[in-house]
Amino acid sequence: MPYEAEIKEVEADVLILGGGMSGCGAAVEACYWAKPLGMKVVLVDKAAIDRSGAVAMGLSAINTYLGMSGRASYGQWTPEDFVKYVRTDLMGIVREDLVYDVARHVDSSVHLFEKWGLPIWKDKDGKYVREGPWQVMINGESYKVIVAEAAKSVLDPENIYERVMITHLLTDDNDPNRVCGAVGFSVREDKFYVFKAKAVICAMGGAVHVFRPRSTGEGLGRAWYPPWNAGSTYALMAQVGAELTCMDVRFVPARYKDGYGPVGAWFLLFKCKATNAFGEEYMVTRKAEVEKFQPYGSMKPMPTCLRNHAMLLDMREGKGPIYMRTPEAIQALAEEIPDEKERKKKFKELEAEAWEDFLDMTITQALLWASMNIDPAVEPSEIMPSEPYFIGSHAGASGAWVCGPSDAMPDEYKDAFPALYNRMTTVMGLFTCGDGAGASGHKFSSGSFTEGRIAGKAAVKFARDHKDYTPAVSEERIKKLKEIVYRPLNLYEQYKDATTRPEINPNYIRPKMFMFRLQKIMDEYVGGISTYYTTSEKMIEQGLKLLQFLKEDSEKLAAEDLHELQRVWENIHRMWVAEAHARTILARKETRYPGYYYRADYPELDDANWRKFVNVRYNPQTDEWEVIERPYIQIVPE
Amino acid sequence: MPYEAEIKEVEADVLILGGGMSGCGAAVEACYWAKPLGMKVVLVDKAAIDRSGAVAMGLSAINTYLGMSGRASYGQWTPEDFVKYVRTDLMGIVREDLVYDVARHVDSSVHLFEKWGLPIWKDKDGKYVREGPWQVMINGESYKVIVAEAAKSVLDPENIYERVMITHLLTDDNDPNRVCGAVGFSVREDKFYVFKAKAVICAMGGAVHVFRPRSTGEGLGRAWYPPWNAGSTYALMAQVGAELTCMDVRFVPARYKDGYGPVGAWFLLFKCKATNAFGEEYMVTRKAEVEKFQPYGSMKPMPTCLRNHAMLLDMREGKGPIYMRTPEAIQALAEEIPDEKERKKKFKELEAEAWEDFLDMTITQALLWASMNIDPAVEPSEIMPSEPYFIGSHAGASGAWVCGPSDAMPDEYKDAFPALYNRMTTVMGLFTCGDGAGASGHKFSSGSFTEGRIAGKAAVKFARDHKDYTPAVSEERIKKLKEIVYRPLNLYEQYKDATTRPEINPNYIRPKMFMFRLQKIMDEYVGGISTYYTTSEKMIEQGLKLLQFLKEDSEKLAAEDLHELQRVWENIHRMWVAEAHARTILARKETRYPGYYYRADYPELDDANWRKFVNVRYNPQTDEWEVIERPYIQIVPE
Amino acid sequence: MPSYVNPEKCDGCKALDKTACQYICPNDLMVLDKEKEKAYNREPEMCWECYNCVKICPQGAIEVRCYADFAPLGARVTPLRGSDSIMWTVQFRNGTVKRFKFPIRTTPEGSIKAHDGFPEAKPEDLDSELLFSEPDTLEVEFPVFKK
Amino acid sequence: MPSYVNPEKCDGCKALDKTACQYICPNDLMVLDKEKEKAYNREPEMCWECYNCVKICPQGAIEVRCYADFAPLGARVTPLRGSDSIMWTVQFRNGTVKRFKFPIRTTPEGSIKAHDGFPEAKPEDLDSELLFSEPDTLEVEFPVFKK
Ligand SMILES: Cc1cc2c(cc1C)N(S(=O)(=O)O)[C@@H]1C(=O)NC(=O)N=C1N2C[C@H](O)[C@H](O)[C@H](O)COP(=O)(O)OP(=O)(O)OC[C@H]1O[C@@H](n2cnc3c(N)ncnc32)[C@H](O)[C@@H]1O
Ligand SMILES: Cc1cc2c(cc1C)N(S(=O)(=O)O)[C@@H]1C(=O)NC(=O)N=C1N2C[C@H](O)[C@H](O)[C@H](O)COP(=O)(O)OP(=O)(O)OC[C@H]1O[C@@H](n2cnc3c(N)ncnc32)[C@H](O)[C@@H]1O
Ligand SMILES: Nc1ncnc2c1ncn2[C@@H]1O[C@H](COP(=O)(O)O)[C@@H](O)[C@H]1O
Ligand SMILES: Nc1ncnc2c1ncn2[C@@H]1O[C@H](COP(=O)(O)O)[C@@H](O)[C@H]1O
Ligand SMILES: Nc1ncnc2c1ncn2[C@@H]1O[C@H](COP(=O)(O)O)[C@@H](O)[C@H]1O
Ligand code: SF4
Ligand code: SF4
Ligand code: SF4
Ligand code: SF4
Ligand code: NA
Repeated sequence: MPYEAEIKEVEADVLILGGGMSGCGAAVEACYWAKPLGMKVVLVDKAAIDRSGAVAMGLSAINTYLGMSGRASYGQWTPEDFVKYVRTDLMGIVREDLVYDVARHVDSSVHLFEKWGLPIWKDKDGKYVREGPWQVMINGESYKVIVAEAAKSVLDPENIYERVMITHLLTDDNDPNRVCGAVGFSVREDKFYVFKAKAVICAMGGAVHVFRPRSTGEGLGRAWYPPWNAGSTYALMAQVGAELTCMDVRFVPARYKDGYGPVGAWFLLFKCKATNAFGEEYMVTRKAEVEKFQPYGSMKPMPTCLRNHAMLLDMREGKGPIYMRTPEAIQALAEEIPDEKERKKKFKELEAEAWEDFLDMTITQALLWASMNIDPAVEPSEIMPSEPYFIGSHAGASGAWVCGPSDAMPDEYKDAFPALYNRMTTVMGLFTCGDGAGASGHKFSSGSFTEGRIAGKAAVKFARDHKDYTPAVSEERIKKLKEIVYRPLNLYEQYKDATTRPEINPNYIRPKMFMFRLQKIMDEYVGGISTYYTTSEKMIEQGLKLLQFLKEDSEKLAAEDLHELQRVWENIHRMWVAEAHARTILARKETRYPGYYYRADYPELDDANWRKFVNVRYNPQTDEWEVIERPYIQIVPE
Repeated sequence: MPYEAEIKEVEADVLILGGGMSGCGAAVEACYWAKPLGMKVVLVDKAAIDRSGAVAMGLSAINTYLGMSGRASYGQWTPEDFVKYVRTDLMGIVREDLVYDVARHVDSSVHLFEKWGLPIWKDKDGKYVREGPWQVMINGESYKVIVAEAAKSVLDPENIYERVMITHLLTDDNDPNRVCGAVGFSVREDKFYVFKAKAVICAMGGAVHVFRPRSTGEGLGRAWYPPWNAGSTYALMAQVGAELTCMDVRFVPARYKDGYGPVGAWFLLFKCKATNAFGEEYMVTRKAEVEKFQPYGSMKPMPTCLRNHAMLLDMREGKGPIYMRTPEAIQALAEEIPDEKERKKKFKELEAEAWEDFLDMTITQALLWASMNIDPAVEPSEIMPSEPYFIGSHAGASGAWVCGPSDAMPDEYKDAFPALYNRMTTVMGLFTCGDGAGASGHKFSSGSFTEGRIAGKAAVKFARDHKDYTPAVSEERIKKLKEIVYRPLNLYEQYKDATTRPEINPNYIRPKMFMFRLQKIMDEYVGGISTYYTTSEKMIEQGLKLLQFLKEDSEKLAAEDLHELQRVWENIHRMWVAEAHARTILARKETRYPGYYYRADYPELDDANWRKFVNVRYNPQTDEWEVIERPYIQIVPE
Repeated sequence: MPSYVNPEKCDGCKALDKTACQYICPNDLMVLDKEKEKAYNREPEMCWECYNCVKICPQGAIEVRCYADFAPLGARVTPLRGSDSIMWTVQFRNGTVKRFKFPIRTTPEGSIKAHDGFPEAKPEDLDSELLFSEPDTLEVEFPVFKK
Repeated sequence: MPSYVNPEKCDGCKALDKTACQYICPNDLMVLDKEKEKAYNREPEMCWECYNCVKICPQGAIEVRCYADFAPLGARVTPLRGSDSIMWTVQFRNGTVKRFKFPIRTTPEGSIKAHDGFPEAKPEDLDSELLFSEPDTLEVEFPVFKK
């Protein structure tokens, strides 16, 4: 007997998929504008939004804050300054209109956070304590709790759907390039959800576990990026034909080894140095090699990927382990205080700050220090680059190709869009933000929330402009989608008794092994950790061949229960991300992001030919992928 | 209530631990000599010896056969020829007396195999078909079945103990450097075995899963080397203070990717070429780089590690995948036949031979070909170097430092031994062979069986010479050992209810996670696959630090049942192998085995200073390890 | 290793409809064993050690032991989350204990009303680039891009 | 994925003391579920796909499906082991089928008597370097090393 679930239809004007930082921003903003228009805003998340997404554990800093009004201890930056910073960090290719747009709004979001109750560190003059030029320090254990509370305060409780895993977007029967909703299933009840809306905001974060992580036993889940963000944003947008950009600009953060503790506070706030095992600072000794990647190699601050590159040059030559020299840093900061009693106090403070940095956002790292008896004031800790992730809001840039703001988007970009709405993708009615909007990294938590607001407002505007539109989706399509979504449960039921142990069965594949297979392909062929991030045309092509088998086998995924069904769909989404990534990396015939990945067959950066966007688009009609090149256009002068 | 097991005492004159190729050889030989003396020979194995050890699945070739009498299709070699071959392959450092000794006896073993029923391929003149100069082809599906049947035919059935996992050797109460037995537990019944003997032969094979394998999901078990050989031989000998040699000479076989199909038949019998993704033969293009490792780099056949090295040079530069060009090889062999009908027949034969090569010893590879729709006559297959293993009988050399034969062992080596008995270790009464005897690779199945015979005979001689010796082992020690052996079961019982899920518990660690932790340490710090086999003093030292934590935690290993208890002890044995390896590799300050591992801090081969053995010895009295250098002595001129 | 549940402390959230730990886990790992009325982590290798289940459990029944495949045994990190601050106890493998206390929020739980203090939206402003609360919360004039 | 058992074929070796698959598995993986009287592989990720359980099962109840974490689905390799030869059926993912037959031994099972055909050991030969059956089975004079 096939699995039976009730179909629940939900109608909305604006549908927000994902209630993370950007989804909550979208909700706060959309509700504001929707209210006087009598419009309905619905938010769906597979988790409980109090503690969902990348910020579920908390954060210890807000990484994007301009301080235009002079509220920070230093740095009163303009949006133009920010564009220059991000452009450099992302090796010269960004959508400057998008970056500018986030920058000019972001301070307002941070000020709202503070108003709502987020503790931001203050110096003795009452100014925000900067971590580095763009960041401010927070006591961020409850960051997501606060942001979700704000979103919930303006959303009708009935319009919040938690524990609903979104599996597909819905397109209009009469217009395949028009998104008009989404489907998903409840992870708790036998309910299949059909959401229909005039405008849809895709805000389900980035992707992890596409590549094999460095720990493959119990520590599998301990990647830097949270295991629950599985690339749904990219996969779903790709499936309906949205153009994706910078899918090659994966993010490879340098992190404390194994625990994945963040390094930002150590480098910027504590002014800590990292060295190889011989005490050599790779940032100094590798200067000449890094400078080969001109002009970016001599820019300041050095782009994130090049910092990795310098470290990797040492690691490849066996000069590791690489150490964060924490004792020297703490020593140096304490020594700035001449008075001994004061120095002791300062030392205590620094110790608490060091631990809070981890306890607020990567508790494992604190646990690991304690497990290894490491006192950071006494013993240095290892750092190393992680496995690759996809995240459009950090020092990566994967996401959809979206429309920018009316004042800043270059005219050359207009053609791509069926209508001009800020943060709308190349598909009508489909918006995105945060990790979903590409070519505009360094949004971080505050910028993602901000971009959610931008998209939220634009989506209400779109819904207003298309007041009379009603989604057309035949019952037959819904029925078929439902069948597809629950197929893994039925497959399991059908075959589970064919063997004496359900884990081992020739008739299906379970999501965990499917994920391992995906990760192995990506790791070995598409530049994962086991090749030091190196790949080539030949390797990618072999990887794509194996991915093809995997795609075929995805129809044989089986799930024992709703929880495992969630894993099935997460891994199908990961598979889509993998393909978009492999195809983009194959098309870009240069090495633009050394430290993120290396094209062995094109080891150099080639600004003359490749300072442009490499976009990919899956065509749902032909089931084929195409590569689309788009020009990089500078709008903020050097 | 502590776990209760009955103590079973078994007395023997000669005790053989492990009934693999060498253990069966030891049994056949020892029983022969023991019989007229009325001596008792006991054999213990953790598995069923019909299908145990490395040959459990079968083999498709006998890799060591001299053909001194001219029985092979070509190659009528002398033992001296063989010494030169092995010396070259192992980069100039072997115990030539041991290699010579195996060589002069090995043909007799092969002839016995044939007599007992092993099908050896014959050419039209009735001569053994050679695979390469040293190998002969067999239909080896039942190789181990036949060899075990031979051993069983001469052992009293009562003296065969199967499914008994040996955990420790016993030393004499009055002489810590005298081995007089072993203990272990039944994996089937509540029985703790105490074996006492005058002479003990340690023949429990090599070690796998010390390093992280390339597949970490369900395919974890599919290493080239069988998951059940866990280094007990090395660990147990180390624990009682036996000197180990060449523990740095890990084996990294090039194999068909993922399935680990063997390459020997392809290279030698099918004369197949391997190339990088661009069709370049790395053995040709990397000649100059390989020749830097003089004089070995220009010797023929090129040493196994250097063949890996050439391949790795390409892989490191991103020139992979590496392909075995099977279609061209099959084509070329078929084309040798002018007549079309004959050629078709030949083609069919070649196809069957290609598949048999896998079906006889690595069935997974056949499955993988079928899974990927690969017809080797049409499509090439990927090959790559595997994770490191420890095996003294293949192109690796790990094992104990043993006494050689009376006519060939250089006098300089005599001092190391408390008495001169062939294949006795530096511990009185403790013999080893096969994978257990170091510095004498290329024994393979036939040589291991042969060396088992050598050790078997010597052990009987030793027992005869020590007729009046009775093992002294106090009841107290037995009781304590029993407690230690079963502790993991008791720990599990004690704490399992402290949490709601026995897998997650702060009071103990289960063997699977323990193994992952070990593998991660070895992989990342001691030259595993994730660093392209590169390590350094600094890395090894950090690895040893983490190993120290692991060793402490090994006392918290917990097991749910006897099966898991077996896993506990296997992983403790692996841990000992890991430490012996790390310490040896740390001591050898050169890169002698590029392709097996690289010392980044000493990247060159240094014959002037390091053409010598680096041995390690754990001192059970002081709980410390020492490094002992022993001279390499050439007894067979170039 | 990831989160684990002490059966002596867990009361299955009194067999209410939703247990607190199942409610909060972002990865849907915590689940109630209906027979035993105790919670457990059903997929430890997918746990992020985010401590959300630990922080929310009304019985203090959940703890975390760092991933067994890379962390040595014996450490313990325990939070006590109050309404405005959190107390951490860090116990090292070697027994050393450190304690830290940090603020978590400056407003009472449930007090946030996102739009409060700002005027209602004017429909015509929907077409401008300014977001809700701007330019007030920007504290500067809204930057417009000059092409 | 490793070996698996077809419950319709497995008869638990008629609940005899030792099942054939448990008897043979070199890694102690096959075990009988006492309640269901059916065998199963208890630790699939430690299976070497050596096929020994497959070959020995009197009911032909065991098969192997290649490791799911690297092999595409759909292939099947099935042995039929007789007293002197083995037949292999290889079925590809795409349906292609190939069959191969190879000899496995030239003597009847159980017929080997290792020492038969050789003279009994002479105790004094224990001190020589020659092994049992030598020099006969060497077919040449025993090589002695000349220092
Ligand atoms: C993982 C991570 C991220 C950061 C940091 C540390 C760590 C460990 N650090 S530092 O160390 O780098 O420094 C930062 C820091 O200190 N400061 C900062 O400002 N930002 C940091 N980030 C970056 C920000 O967190 C990031 O920019 C934003 O969170 C991005 O926001 P958004 O794009 O909205 O993603 P999200 O993860 O917050 O939310 C995603 C939501 O989607 C849900 N979801 C996902 N798939 C779904 C599906 N199929 N169906 C239904 N719902 C479905 C999720 O549940 C979630 O709610
Ligand atoms: C793994 C492997 C090995 C080979 C090959 C392919 C493969 C996939 N190929 S090619 O492809 O390379 O070419 C070969 C080939 O074709 N031809 C050949 O001659 N040799 C090959 N080998 C090498 C030989 O097999 C090898 O030289 C010998 O087997 C070595 O003999 P020995 O040292 O006795 O080890 P063993 O594995 O046979 O036996 C070990 C026994 O010990 C038992 N045991 C282990 N731990 C124990 C414990 N704690 N307590 C009790 N018992 C405990 C085991 O159960 C086993 O019985
Ligand atoms: N070495 C560095 N130089 C400049 N900025 C850095 C450095 N390390 C981290 N950052 C920035 O600090 C913030 C937090 O970094 P991380 O902890 O690496 O995520 C991000 O804005 C990073 O770009
Ligand atoms: N390319 C090669 N050149 C010479 N000998 C080889 C080569 N490949 C494998 N062999 C030998 O062939 C036998 C089987 O090899 P393998 O299948 O690699 O274990 C061993 O004796 C190897 O040393
Ligand atoms: N390597 C050896 N293996 C076994 N027996 C040996 C060995 N070397 C010497 N012997 C025997 O030990 C005794 C003393 O020999 P030597 O040390 O040469 O005086 C003689 O009986 C030799 O046969
Ligand atoms: S929240 Fe705590 S008490 Fe409630 S079910 Fe979970 S572990 Fe038990
Ligand atoms: S620690 Fe976080 S991820 Fe792990 S079970 Fe608890 S809530 Fe879930
Ligand atoms: S050998 Fe076959 S019939 Fe016997 S228990 Fe195993 S699977 Fe069942
Ligand atoms: S295939 Fe081999 S290792 Fe796997 S269960 Fe069967 S006998 Fe055991
Ligand atoms: Na903080």
